[in-house]
Amino acid sequence: MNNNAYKENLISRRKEYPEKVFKGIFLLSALVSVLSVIAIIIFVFSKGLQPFFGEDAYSFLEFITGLKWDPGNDVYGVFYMIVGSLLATLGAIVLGVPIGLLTAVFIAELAPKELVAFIKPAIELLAGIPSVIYGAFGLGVIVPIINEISPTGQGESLLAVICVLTIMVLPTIISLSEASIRAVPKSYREASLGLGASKTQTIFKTVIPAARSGILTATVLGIGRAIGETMAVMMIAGNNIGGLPTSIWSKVRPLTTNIAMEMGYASGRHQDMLFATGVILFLFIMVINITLTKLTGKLGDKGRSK
Amino acid sequence: MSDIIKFSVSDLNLFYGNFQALKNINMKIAKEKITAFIGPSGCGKSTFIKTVNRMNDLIEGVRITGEITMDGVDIYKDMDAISLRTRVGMVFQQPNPFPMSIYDNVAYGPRIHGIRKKNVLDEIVEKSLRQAAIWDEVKDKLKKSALAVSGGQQQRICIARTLAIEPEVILMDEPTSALDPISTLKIEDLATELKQFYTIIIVTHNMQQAGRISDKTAFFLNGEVIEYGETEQIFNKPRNKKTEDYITGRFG
Amino acid sequence: MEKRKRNDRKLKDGILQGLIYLSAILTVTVLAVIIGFILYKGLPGINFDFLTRQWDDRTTFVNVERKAALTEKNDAAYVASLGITLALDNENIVISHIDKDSPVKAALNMKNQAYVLKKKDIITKAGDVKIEKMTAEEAAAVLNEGMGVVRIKIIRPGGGIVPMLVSTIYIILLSLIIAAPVGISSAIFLNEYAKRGRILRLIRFAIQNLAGIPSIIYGLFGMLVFVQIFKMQYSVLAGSLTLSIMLLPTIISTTEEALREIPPAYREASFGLGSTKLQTIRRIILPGALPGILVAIILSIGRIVGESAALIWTAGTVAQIPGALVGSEAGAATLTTKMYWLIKESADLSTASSIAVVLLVLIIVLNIASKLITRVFLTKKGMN
Amino acid sequence: MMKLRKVLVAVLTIAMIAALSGCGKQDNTTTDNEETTSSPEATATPGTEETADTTESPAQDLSGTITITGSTSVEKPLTAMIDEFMALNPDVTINYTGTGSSAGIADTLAGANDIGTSSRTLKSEEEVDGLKEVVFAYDGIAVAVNPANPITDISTEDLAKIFSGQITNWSEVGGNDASIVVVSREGASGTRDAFEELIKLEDAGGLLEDATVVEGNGNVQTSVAGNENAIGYVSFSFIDETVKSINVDGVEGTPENAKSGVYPLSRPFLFVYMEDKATPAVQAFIDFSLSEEGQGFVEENGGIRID
Repeated sequence: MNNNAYKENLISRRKEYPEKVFKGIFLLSALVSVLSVIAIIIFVFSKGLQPFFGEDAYSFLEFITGLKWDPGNDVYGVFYMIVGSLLATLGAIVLGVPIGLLTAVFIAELAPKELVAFIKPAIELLAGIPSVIYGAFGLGVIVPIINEISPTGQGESLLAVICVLTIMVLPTIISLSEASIRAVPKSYREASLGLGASKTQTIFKTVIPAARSGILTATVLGIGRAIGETMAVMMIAGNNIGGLPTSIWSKVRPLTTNIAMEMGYASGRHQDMLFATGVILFLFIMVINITLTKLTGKLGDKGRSK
Repeated sequence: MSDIIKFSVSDLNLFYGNFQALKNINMKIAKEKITAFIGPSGCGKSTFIKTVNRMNDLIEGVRITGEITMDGVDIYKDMDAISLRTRVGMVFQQPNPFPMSIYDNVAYGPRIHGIRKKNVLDEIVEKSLRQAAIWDEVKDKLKKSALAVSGGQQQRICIARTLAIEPEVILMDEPTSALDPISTLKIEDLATELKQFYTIIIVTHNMQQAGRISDKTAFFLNGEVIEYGETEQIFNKPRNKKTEDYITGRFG
Repeated sequence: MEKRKRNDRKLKDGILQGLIYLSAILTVTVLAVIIGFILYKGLPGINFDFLTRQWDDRTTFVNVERKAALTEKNDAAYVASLGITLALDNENIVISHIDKDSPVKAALNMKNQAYVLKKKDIITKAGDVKIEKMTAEEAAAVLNEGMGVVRIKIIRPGGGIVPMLVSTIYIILLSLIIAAPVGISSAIFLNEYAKRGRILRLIRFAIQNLAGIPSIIYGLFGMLVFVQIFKMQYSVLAGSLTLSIMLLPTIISTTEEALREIPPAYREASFGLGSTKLQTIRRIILPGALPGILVAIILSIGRIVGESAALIWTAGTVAQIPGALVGSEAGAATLTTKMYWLIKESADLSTASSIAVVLLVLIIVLNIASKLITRVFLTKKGMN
Repeated sequence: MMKLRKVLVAVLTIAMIAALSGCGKQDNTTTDNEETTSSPEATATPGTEETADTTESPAQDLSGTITITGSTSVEKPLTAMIDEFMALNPDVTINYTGTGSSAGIADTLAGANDIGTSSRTLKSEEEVDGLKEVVFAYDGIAVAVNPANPITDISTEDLAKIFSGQITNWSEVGGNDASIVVVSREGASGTRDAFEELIKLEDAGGLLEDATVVEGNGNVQTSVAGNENAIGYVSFSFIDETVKSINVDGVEGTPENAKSGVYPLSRPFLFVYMEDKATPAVQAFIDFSLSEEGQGFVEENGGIRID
């Protein structure tokens, strides 16, 4: 009991130093994320805002409200792209959320175990497929189908984009909704069933409302994925150089594909303008993120008050 | 009182944020004796035991005033938490062996304190397990996971793990609350064995347990020490009405 | 009345249930169609050559010392002095057989270095004679003429995905070497050290933002900063650095989840034994979180394998095994970027689909691996 | 738990080793081309017996790296030439990245490459002192329609009207009664610049806003092949049987016609480089591209020889 001497001095001194060093390392690592975000914002914004300042500045108003993108003639308008991006995202969410939610209900509430063991990995696979493959699929399957049915006789269209994006947001929506449906306490279901509600009624009147915050989060994340998708969309959007979309058969040129199409080639102001398009895209993403933070914040509050 | 004083606590207050969990504690704890803390849930006894080896430091928002000395040294001012904890070991409410082999569990402490030699470690492990009265039960499965034995055995392995760092004091925070009666008895016997060498402080819900094994008992209520004295006296002739109510079961 | 109400309800229930089943069927069908499409288009193109060859054809001149002692064979397409047999394949003269003692095994390229000829190498010129558009027999006759050293122009056919496979592995390793330590350290800081407050909120906000930024923005950033400002050119390092930032949120949040699963009792016990925070992290927390960290790494690999927008403008689309980390020889196309390039530049959906089949197999393997790790971990945990 | 951890560590280690050794192996297969072996039979010295062929004998000891960026349309003939040139001069490495004509020229002006390639003539602001341009081939731009489209001939004026949106139905140019689907290339594509210039699209009002814009020659072909009513344009060297190339102003789009100038949609393929910075290797490569041997590759790959 008396060889405590080795502890006394050795420990406190020898251990203090690496403790501090490593805490510093961990903190620095955590700050890498912060620095990265700051760096991305600074570089993308400074290059993207450049054309709107200084001599022979391009009018920002013309940029943001413009309906034509023609770099060869120094015309840069992105309004029709913003509309295209928003419509494509909206379409994907309007289709994807109900389908995804109902599939989640199926997996969580109705499907027998053996089927779940098959469907869940399938959905995980769907989530893991590279977007280029979705693009190839859109180009090889969806576009030819729309070719046949479209009044314009052309497959590359808003509709094609919506179809592919819907498929791409499904895994996100399904897995998050499923998790939140499963998190609904069993007692809710029992209470509802005990009051004479049918299983379907229980699902739609009790379970889904109880899981709604999770479903909402899934939707917001789905919006994020849809608005940011690039390569798959680029192959099937049509990417017209101007004009607002008038129907689902119209071509669109989402913000992302505008950047990706010309980035390899562009130089000078043209390149700056692509960064400016990136700035607009970034702002949209920021809005989505802040919504998400607010949403999860509220979610947390609700959890606490329970 | 011929006891040697191990700990001396004076004017100790502890706050979780705005909530005061311990109020003005003054107490002297004797060396190589068993001191029991009793009281209803939330009375502060567990909080108090954790101030003795500064485990409360790990919780955010805790503020402590007052003084605790061990062998006359202020444990908050003149000692760092790490070396304090190597001298004041702790056994927790739930048996919490690490997810490693029995051997590695017991050897964990010595290893982090820099002992690497296999034969020294072997010796410490065997000695600690013997002291914890579990050597015979596990000597053939030292390489097996510590999670694969019964709860009572796990708790004794945890005690052995504590003994392996050769502390002067062992804190036991309701060490038997998760165990069956037979395992409980074994731990109690063990505690009485160990007090020859160690100062033991035990928090317990079980009053019979306090009566059976402790030399001194403190009764906590709402963060205050209501009564502190020889166990015999507390149980047989409590001076305070609240103590009497609690001990006779009219309360809590 | 009652009955009608009940019937109404039944009808409603039926419709809703029908919708549920329909959605589930739709989801699974879509997956089946996608995979079916890829397999249908891509499987025919998958063969041994596709998996083992270089991408580009490679032209080389070699000098071969002809044998003096001839072994005659009763085959007009056999070149006795070189010990090889020729054949016509797709209008090309190819080597169909090489004798054991053939001098082409000691062929030298123009740098005087060994360039061993292989089966299926195409011969287009012998000495000054072009032997394209000849029959195998005519070509053999040309090659058999003369003595001593002959210079042959060889095309080693490409069409394989080896360079992309290697580039993909390089980028995976490089990205993880950069991102994993940073990500895991961040998670440790957030879960073990950080106190609630402004810094923590800031870090979390930043991570959430990183997770939301579309990969095309990462591509813009990487091209501007790494490729142009740091003058790395299209290179594996520029690509990996870009991806590392992109991977951080995945690694951090998955690792953090694993750290959170470690029972606080382990930490308490460890501290109670007088270990420092660092010792506790090293000996208790990290080993316990290892499966979660592995899952994080697998998820990251999945993202790297599937990424295109962030890589095309940082690592380029050249099908070569990168010879350096930065600079003009460091450009590297991964499987996915090459697949995109194929569709874009040569409208070659079949070869693109063949690459997609390889990608699908990779993704499936990764999914299974992460499943296995989680499952093993869960059953083990069930013990306590 | 214990075991699990060990297993995981083992698996991870094995995976890492496998991955590493995997790359190692790949490296070997590529580098063993370059490896020197001291085989006793390897006594032959190059060029001792076969010096007759002057065009391909590596007379000078050229070495170094040449970076080429620019037009993607030149890819096929260019990579064929690079392949041959590197085979003849093993110490020279040539890297070509297709970035588009404008970027290629800009890179040359900025000193970011050794040679820029362009598939259009230089704009006046790009003509700088010291910048040398060399035409190494001509290319025709084929007008591609779907094979199911009965149309066989179109005038440049009609092309301009179609691409500017003044003509929207095939019946106006003698085809079926169906609306025309216009497929064009992304901005900054040399092919697009050249095409628009050759049909004087600017005078007709510029590209139709609603035209489908796709990236790359390949995507144009996919779009046209996939749509009966589509019209697009691709470089001669890319055209394949999935689409139909139609006559322009009554002239068939053949290399001969383009070379003789009868075919209206032809353009030069250019090398641009800074004369004072050109290394011997750069000069040698450009000479090689203009030689009989180099021009052979131009012809083989759908391009048109300069002579």
